[in-house]
Amino acid sequence: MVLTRTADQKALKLQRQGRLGTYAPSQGHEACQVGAAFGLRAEDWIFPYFRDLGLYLTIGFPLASYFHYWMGNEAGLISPPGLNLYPLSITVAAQIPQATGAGMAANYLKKSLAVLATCGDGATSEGDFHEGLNFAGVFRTPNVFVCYDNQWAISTPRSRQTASATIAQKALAYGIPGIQVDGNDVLAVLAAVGEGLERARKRKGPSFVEAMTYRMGHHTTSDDATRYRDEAEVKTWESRDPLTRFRVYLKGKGVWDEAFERVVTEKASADVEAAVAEAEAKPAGAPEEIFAWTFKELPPRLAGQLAELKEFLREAGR
Amino acid sequence: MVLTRTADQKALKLQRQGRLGTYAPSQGHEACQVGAAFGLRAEDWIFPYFRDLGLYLTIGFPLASYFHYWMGNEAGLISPPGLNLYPLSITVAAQIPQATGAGMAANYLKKSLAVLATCGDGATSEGDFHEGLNFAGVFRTPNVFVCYDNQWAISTPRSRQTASATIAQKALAYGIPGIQVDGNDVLAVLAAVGEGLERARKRKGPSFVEAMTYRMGHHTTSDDATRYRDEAEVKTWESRDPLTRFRVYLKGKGVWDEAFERVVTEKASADVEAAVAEAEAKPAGAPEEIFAWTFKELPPRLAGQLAELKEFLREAGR
Amino acid sequence: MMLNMVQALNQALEQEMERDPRVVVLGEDVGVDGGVFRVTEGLYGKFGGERVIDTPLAESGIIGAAIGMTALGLRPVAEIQFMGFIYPAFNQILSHAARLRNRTRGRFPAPLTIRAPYGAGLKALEHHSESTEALFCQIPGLTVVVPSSPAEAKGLLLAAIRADDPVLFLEPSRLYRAEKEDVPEILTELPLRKARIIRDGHDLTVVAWGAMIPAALKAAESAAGSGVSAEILDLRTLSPFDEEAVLASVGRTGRALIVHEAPRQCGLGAELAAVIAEKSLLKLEAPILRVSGPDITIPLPKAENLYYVGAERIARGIRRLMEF
Amino acid sequence: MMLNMVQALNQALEQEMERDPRVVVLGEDVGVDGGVFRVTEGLYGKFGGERVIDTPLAESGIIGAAIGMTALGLRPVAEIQFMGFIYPAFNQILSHAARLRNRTRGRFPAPLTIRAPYGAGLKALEHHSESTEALFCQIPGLTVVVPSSPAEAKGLLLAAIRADDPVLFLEPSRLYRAEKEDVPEILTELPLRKARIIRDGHDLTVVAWGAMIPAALKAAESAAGSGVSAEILDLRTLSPFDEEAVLASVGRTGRALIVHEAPRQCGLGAELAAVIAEKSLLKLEAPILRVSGPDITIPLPKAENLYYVGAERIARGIRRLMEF
Repeated sequence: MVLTRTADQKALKLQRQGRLGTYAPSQGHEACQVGAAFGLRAEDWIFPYFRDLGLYLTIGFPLASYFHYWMGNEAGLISPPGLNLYPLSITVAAQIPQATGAGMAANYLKKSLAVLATCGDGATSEGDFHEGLNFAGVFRTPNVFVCYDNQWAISTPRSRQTASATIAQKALAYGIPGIQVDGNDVLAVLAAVGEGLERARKRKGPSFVEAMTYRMGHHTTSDDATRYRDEAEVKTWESRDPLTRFRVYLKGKGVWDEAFERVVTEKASADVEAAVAEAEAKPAGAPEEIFAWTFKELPPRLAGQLAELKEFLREAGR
Repeated sequence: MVLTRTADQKALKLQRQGRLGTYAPSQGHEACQVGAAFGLRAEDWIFPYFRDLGLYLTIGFPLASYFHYWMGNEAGLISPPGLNLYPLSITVAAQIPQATGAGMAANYLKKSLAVLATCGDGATSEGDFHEGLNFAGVFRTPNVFVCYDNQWAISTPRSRQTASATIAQKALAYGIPGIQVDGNDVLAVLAAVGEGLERARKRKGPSFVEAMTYRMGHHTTSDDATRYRDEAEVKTWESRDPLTRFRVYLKGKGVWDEAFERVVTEKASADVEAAVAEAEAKPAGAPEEIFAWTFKELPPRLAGQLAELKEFLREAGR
Repeated sequence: MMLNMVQALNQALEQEMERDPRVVVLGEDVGVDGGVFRVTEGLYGKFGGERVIDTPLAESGIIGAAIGMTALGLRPVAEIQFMGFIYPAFNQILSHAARLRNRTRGRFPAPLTIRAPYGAGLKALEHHSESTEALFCQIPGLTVVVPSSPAEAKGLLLAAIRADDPVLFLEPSRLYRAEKEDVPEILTELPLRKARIIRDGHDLTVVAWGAMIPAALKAAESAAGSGVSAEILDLRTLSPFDEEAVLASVGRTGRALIVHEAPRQCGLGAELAAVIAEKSLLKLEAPILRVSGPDITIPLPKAENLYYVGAERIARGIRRLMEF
Repeated sequence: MMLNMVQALNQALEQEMERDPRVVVLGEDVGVDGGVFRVTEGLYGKFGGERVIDTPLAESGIIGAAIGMTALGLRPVAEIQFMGFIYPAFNQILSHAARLRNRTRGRFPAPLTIRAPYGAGLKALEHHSESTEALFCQIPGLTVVVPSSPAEAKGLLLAAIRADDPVLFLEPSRLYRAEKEDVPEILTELPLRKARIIRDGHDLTVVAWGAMIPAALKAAESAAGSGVSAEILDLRTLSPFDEEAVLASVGRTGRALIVHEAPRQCGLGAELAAVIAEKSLLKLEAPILRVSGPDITIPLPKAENLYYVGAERIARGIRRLMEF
């Protein structure tokens, strides 16, 4: 969680400096992202959304790749071999039926694994959310769907997103058990999602977790949340900071002290700086690179367009 | 209901004779269609689906037009002046958000009216069902959504359409009250829908009714239901025929006798025959007719294509 | 064996499922019912319900699920019941299936096949006669294939399923049971991205696909009676299409007639005409003509014949082109 | 008053809402937030939340609801936040909005306007730079409009809202704040379906729209330095487009260069080329060329410049066309 917070703040700084593009900050979501990911095993699959930094870091996705993507290069979406991480979905809720399909495949292949999908509260209004969850219920797929209910979808408050009393109860429309947990309590999220993952691995069907949290920052760096929400509300949630809460818990257990904090913080900073350096050292896309991955084999017409582009660049002296 | 049954059987006969195209029969749905429509008032709006003959007849839509549409002419979809009936939706569930939008318009215009939308159980799996109901909950629209839960979406049984215990409970995901009623009991449907219509007119928000019924016939005349469902199941539901049930009820109340039945039946037959004659007398579409309604004013390019078509027909001696 | 197109497609599915355990079939009514056109008939009984999957009524869910299946290495064949019902899945197709290879630099391609009947001529209900293939031909990463006969259907479907790219496989419903053809029991896939000349000629080139092929053949026969020699090119793969074959044939004949039943504006005929106009202009002896449906929604059955493109209209196009 | 395009659009909406109580605005973040590009800024405060409606996150729901509003006589203006997010609503647009007039023989037309920013150049996230206007130009019954300057934006948006047909109004996001222009406070609508010549010339015709117009003007200026006189036609309404104006201009100049930032294959440029090739072939002195994005998904910001069509590429197209 400390690494997530540190990397997130660095991304915001890089964005302001023009070194990283439009960015969707994760502050406030550390507990639900880390808690959702912590119980995953190597054979499980993950279908994340676009605000999932803590999840990426928890499962061992290289931070340098994450930065690379948000700096504006598709190559940053490549999951390392062995990591069953599908690329994050920017189009809202499209990952939900995809995750269900992965679960259907697991059933067909008789694999004992879990498929995790995450989304925000805004995603629950999309048709794809509905269709994906309904399939999961009908086919009893090994899915765990986690909704980070962070109270705001850009400027739309949770209360105007749906008239449902809770997001969790939406699961009942699909014959899926749903639970609401404190999304700023990393252990609560871990427990709820972990239970779902176990159910999935035992082929007992899908489950749904609503993790109540708060988007502390703007929707993205292009957004200005002060236009539509109350500073007092933000302050209230500040006092529920997931990092602070876990620190207090660890302190109570006697496993936290300031030296530990210092070590963790310094390690995080060093890791983040190294990742930034690595990401920035990666080459920008070349003409071949942007053409190479449309089809498995480059069709002649595309080859012609690539040649046209290279000729243009040569003529233009670039 | 007798008229509906008579017209429906006639449509099937016409289809077999090649006088009417692919047709979606209504047998078994008479009580829920008539019950859903009976409480409507002139100022209300209706967004029906493609298996709604009883609804059409109850609100006074000309049977000749209904036949005309299914004989293969768009002109049959025209609602007479003053009848607030939107054209039936063939694409499944698309009418749901449209009906909600009509409800939002009623709110904005401060009109006291209700907006009825109907669909089958299959439609509840579509994204549009979800998006439309969610909007209705959020905007507290004056909608009544009626699902004719007829157990089969072509070959998919209700149990494989969704793992939800009932369709009615899906409404809870949108903060909308949902009720399940016996869809073969016309008075039960009328009562439940009527209550919803009253709520709507009093601007107390939307409601949802699941009417449990059975599709006695094939999905359409292109379908063969014996391939996928048990004759015994059909037999069970035959014994629950909505017409028989209402007849028994009326008899118990002392308002039914055989003379009455004869009068009703004869009137229905005569009306149906007249409607068929009227529909068959209508002209088939002319070239101008199929071009006239794409835009309000015919663009020059379309005018050119119309001229091209007419020239072709002339040359071909047609 | 003499098979119609439905039988040929069915055989392709069955044989490929026997050969490759990664192939699964999903869609509305594809299982117990065997598909509304019976293309998947018998598969449910043979391969079971976890492999021939009757889904709820949700097109975006079907395509989304098929995409997710590819993550675990499957090769799903998803059926959309009619092309007119594919649009709710448009986002999953355009923004996801077609882009996954590019988005992940090859790490997660999405080798799924989407089958859908398309086209007019069955005198069907609204939305059941759509021919909107061009909408899919502007989607980078998506391969669009249309067969024109039973044997072609079998060989191209095998190729589509085996392709490592997502394929939209459009089946001309008018040809489903129109004719039988000798379809080899053992047939490997036919090549994607390759057009074929199905009739040699030297006066003009007719470029067509799907149900327009038998109609074009008929028109060419009637033109032959007037001494006109028409070459017919069956495009087969609509995107990425075989530009070389188109330009070579038009270069030889000097005249191009493009035929499709889709509306004219922004149909694939426009792209073909544009390519010819850019690259073979000096070889043309006449304007490039298109015979197509008009830019209107296809009418309901009573007036469908006013819309539908058949041999007569193609023959007229040939005459007009030769008279220029 | 000197306004940028965002301000001009905002003024059009505000004035039209004042003039016509049937006009309502709906979409994601259009209310309290004033739209992610601020096009609807201030409207919520002025007209209230039942008329400037913040909707849940559901594009099909937004368009479906807008359609339903037209049933009761309203004239909704629906915003889709970015063109790349419009696809979930494709079925509501293609199968419903665009067809209602035809389906009901004029009884229920659907006079709604769908606004969406589109196009590249903002170095944005995935799906935020789409330019897929051609997908919508094959839909019978749908009018597609793209403005190229602040005053055009105001006049054309007024026309779109007042039109009795559904209109897809695409706003080139690159031009939102690019330049200010004197926009009359009192402005009636500009005509739909009419192209305009924004630069006279006699050597070749450049047909373009949206953000390509300022780029084409720049390219024409640089070509003028080499003695080439380029005419520039701003198409404005992409469908149904002003064929007469295109053919008239190309007939005069004898050369056609079509410019769009969308992928080339099946872009609107293909249709324009096909029409010219069919109807003005004998007037052509050179092949019809297209300058466009390549047939790939637009790259993320680091390589976006390799995709993007600007003045330099257009100038090169002009040179190539003149050298033929």
